[in-house]
Amino acid sequence: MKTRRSLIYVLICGILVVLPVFLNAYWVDVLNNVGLYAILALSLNVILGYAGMFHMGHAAFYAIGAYTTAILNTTYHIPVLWLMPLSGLVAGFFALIVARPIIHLRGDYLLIVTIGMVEIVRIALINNVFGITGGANGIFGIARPEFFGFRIRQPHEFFYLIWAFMAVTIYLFHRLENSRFGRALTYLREDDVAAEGSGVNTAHYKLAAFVIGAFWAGMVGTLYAAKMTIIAPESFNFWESVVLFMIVLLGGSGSIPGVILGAFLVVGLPEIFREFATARMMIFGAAMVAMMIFRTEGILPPQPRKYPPVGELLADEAKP
Amino acid sequence: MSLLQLDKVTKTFGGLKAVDNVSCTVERGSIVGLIGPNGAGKTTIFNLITGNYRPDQGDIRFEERSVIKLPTHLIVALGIARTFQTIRLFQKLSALENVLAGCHCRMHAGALAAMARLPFQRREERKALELALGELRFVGLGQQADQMAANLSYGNQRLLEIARALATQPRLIILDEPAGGMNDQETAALVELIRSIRDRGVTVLLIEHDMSLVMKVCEQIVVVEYGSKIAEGDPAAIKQNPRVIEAYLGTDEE
Amino acid sequence: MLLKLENLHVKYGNVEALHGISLGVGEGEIVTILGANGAGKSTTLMAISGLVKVSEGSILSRNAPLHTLKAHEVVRHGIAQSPEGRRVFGTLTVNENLTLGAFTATDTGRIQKTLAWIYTLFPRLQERCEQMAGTLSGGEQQMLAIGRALMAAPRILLLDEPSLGLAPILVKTIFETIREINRAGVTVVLVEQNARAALKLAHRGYVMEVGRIVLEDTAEALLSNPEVRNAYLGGQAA
Amino acid sequence: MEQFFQQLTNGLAVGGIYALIALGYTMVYGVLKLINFAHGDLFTIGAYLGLTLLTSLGLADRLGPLGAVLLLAVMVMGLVAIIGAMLERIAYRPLRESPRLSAVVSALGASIFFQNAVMLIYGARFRVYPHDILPKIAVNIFGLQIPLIRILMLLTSVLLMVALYLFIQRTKIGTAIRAAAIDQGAARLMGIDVDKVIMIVFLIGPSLGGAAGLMVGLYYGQINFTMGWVYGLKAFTAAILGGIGNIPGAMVGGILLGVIEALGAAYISIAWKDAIAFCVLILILIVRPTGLLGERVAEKV
Repeated sequence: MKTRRSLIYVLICGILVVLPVFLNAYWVDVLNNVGLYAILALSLNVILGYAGMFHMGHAAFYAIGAYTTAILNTTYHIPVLWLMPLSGLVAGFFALIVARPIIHLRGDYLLIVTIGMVEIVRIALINNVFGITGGANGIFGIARPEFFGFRIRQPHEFFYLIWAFMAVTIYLFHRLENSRFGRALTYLREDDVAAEGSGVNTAHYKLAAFVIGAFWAGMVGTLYAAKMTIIAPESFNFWESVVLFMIVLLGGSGSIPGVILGAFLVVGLPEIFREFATARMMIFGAAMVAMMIFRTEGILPPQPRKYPPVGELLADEAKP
Repeated sequence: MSLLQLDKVTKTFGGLKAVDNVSCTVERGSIVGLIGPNGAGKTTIFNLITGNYRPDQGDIRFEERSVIKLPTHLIVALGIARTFQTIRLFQKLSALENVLAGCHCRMHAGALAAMARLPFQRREERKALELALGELRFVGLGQQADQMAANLSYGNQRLLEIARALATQPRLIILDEPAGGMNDQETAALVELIRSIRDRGVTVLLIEHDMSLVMKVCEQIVVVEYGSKIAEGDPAAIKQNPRVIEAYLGTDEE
Repeated sequence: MLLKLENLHVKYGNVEALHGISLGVGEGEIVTILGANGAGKSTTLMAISGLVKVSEGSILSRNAPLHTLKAHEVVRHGIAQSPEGRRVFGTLTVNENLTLGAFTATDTGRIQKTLAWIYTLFPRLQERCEQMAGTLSGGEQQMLAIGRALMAAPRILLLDEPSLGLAPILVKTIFETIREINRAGVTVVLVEQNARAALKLAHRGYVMEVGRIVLEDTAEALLSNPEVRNAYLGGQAA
Repeated sequence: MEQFFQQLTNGLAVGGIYALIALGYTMVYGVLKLINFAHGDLFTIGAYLGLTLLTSLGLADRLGPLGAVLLLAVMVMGLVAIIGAMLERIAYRPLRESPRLSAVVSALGASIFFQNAVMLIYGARFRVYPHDILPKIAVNIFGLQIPLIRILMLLTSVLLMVALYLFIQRTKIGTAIRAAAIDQGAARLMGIDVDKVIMIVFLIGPSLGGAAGLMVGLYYGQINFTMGWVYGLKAFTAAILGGIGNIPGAMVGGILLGVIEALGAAYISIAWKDAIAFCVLILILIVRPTGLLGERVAEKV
């Protein structure tokens, strides 16, 4: 069982490694976008999927990461990849400040407030806040990332960068999910009064989920800025948040494979059916309604966490 | 000194005194029952002890320490665990994971330790798992560890809540109508369970409507009506107390 | 039988709350249902009113099935309920609450007559008719809840814990009014935890325990039955 | 001073529109405890339907400007009401027993659906209303030149609000709506068909939203498929400001927000105009989530 699973993982990794060889630049770029959205959605999944907080302003954190990278790179010429953790920290810090007063709000109110937050951030960027965001035109001339002297510029080069980061993300978030921390988020999603009553510091975990999600989104912001070399406020509008929200909900809220599948469906599929691309959002809107009615948990809902079989533990205990 | 002390506690909801100047003590190692007619304010008293509500007046001390300003999760960490009148399990999670929630407050590993999967984190996880399983077996649900909480019977859900509360390693456990919805055999087993909880050194405070259970298991009973304490004593005395009989069966005069 | 429950089962999710209740209420009777908290008394009334779904069994009123109807249709069969906790519409005036009670009625003359009768039963309500229901005292809210149910001019009045949270003096008044309502020809089903008062008022009674009926007798017999006392104050007593 | 009064009347007119839309949010929230995210898009649909009917039927030539606009309003309100009721039937009723947030997501999905359907049908670019429907004259009030259309708008929204208020307060159905908002179970015990009440709410709210859409089209002269989101969010802010679920609150909140925004845009910064409403929203939710006229309710454990 276990070996079969690892075999599947190895197979998927193998396919991904050789995939760019068989695809043209356009399709590799599509996969790059899928990858970026998937990582972003995985970071949103910490907040929305695990902790169950209806956060629809994730583009704000992503924007802050991208702008941090863009500003520091264009003014101080700090290498882009060095800026990844820093952008994450800035986004995480922003989340820490803005999330604190709003995390106790009820689900639908939180949703509205986070929409307000992402709009305020976008308006601030357009208005060239602090005179450093470049207004509506944004910032251009962001350097390409360098990896041990190797400059990443081609789509297939970005492909390896993005999907490698994705692999790291999956690995770490999987561990996070199956830990005391991950369980605490699940508890407060299921019933926060019962969670608090069982000794879980719910306020702390809600905030921590926001900070971790924002930190990761900030890092993806760096990748995005480096890939595009030009960023503008319109790339981080409210609809980006909606797309991320849909990826998580359609794929399977709280499930890592589900979220990745969601990214392929929402971002990748319309590229395959070009004529369908204009109607994409309409169809997804209808799909969201249908999903809530017929399959609330998404296409690939989360599997229950695995623990050592009970019998095994009992046997162990008998030994000592 | 007493384990838990309520001192002139008052709580008002929109002009209505739900709890009115109630004082009582719970002694270490005892089983205390809190009874009274519907709407007398029993669950409100529980919610005040566990920090879900703040009293308007008065003080609540646990092991000499005032708890009225503490958030619920810290009160749990101090050693007061509870179950809920309307069962509040994590319905979609397994019985085991429900109990692991109780272990949470005695663990330390955070997000970074989990991502790095540090050795101490792995040891802690394993210990918690053993403890949770132990509690499940203690309440008699060892075989149902993998079952989803929602699929358990009503009685077993009540037991699972008790296991979750016990996993916080409390010194005081507060049970809100543990026998609600249980059949006779389950209730009989519950009596034994409550006694064995006490024998572990955990003090028990319970609200219960099943009077035969209360009379059988409690050593001390506090009776409330309209938010006020009307009687206190051992079961025999309570049963003979005319005010209690009146509160339960209604007035005699016509 | 004016109202007949047969082998009634009700489930909340996976959990069964009523395990087969059978009871009957005759024309002009006051029947009381007694039992501890969680015994299923309120659930039984809610099932009759159509607010909870019946999973098995039947509810018949004069041979018309009620268990297949929606709650608002049950009212049209002459069954009104004053629910547990009163549930008056707090931000509506007393008058509006009463008007809503007669929502299904169309005969304005008869509505006026019923209203006048309710005001003679509960003069306090007339004094406060323009006041918000939420600002009434507990006892007045209880009167309003009963009055509101009566506005539908029901054949059967279901009363769920009318004494809950009321001072003893008020309980007495309410119970006397219930008797008066019954004398006016309304059949009453009374759920109470104030067993003694309820049994003195009622003709017959049922005692419930954990979703089942365990005793059924005339009120007089139940009043002197030690088992009733045990159900409230604990077994093997005395 | 001149500028202040011009901004004030403009704020009142826009505030009236916010209030009309806010009523739809607040009424639905009242009976279903659901934020109907698609409500803003019903407003957009109202604006587009108005445009289609106006250009295709040639009403203005036959009925004169005022008659045309009146008939148009009635048709738009009716059509949007039907769409609103269908929305309820398809996207919300099956979720009545589900967790509340499922319905919120469904509402969001419906919103995305409507918005993109409008885009597919009418295109993504701004569409222009015929500008010769209502005469472009100004009325002199206390020495101020105020555009006629602004006055008409304010009058219309006040009229609609008064009508709604009377309907809710004085009629049997109106009382039933208020009762269902307080306690659905108790309302059922009165013999009220709550499903029908909800249907009525989904007829009234969207029809008012549709009227607001038409008014925006006539006032600003151009409409866009995304405008429902901005107006919707602002109207929702207005509903929260007045106390969600509270009908007079939505009216007061809408007018107040319109004025705050108009004055804020004039005296603080026009570039930050949209941010003002969002800041008000966030502040209200943090400081006083029950709004100005709402009541504080304790959550039960």
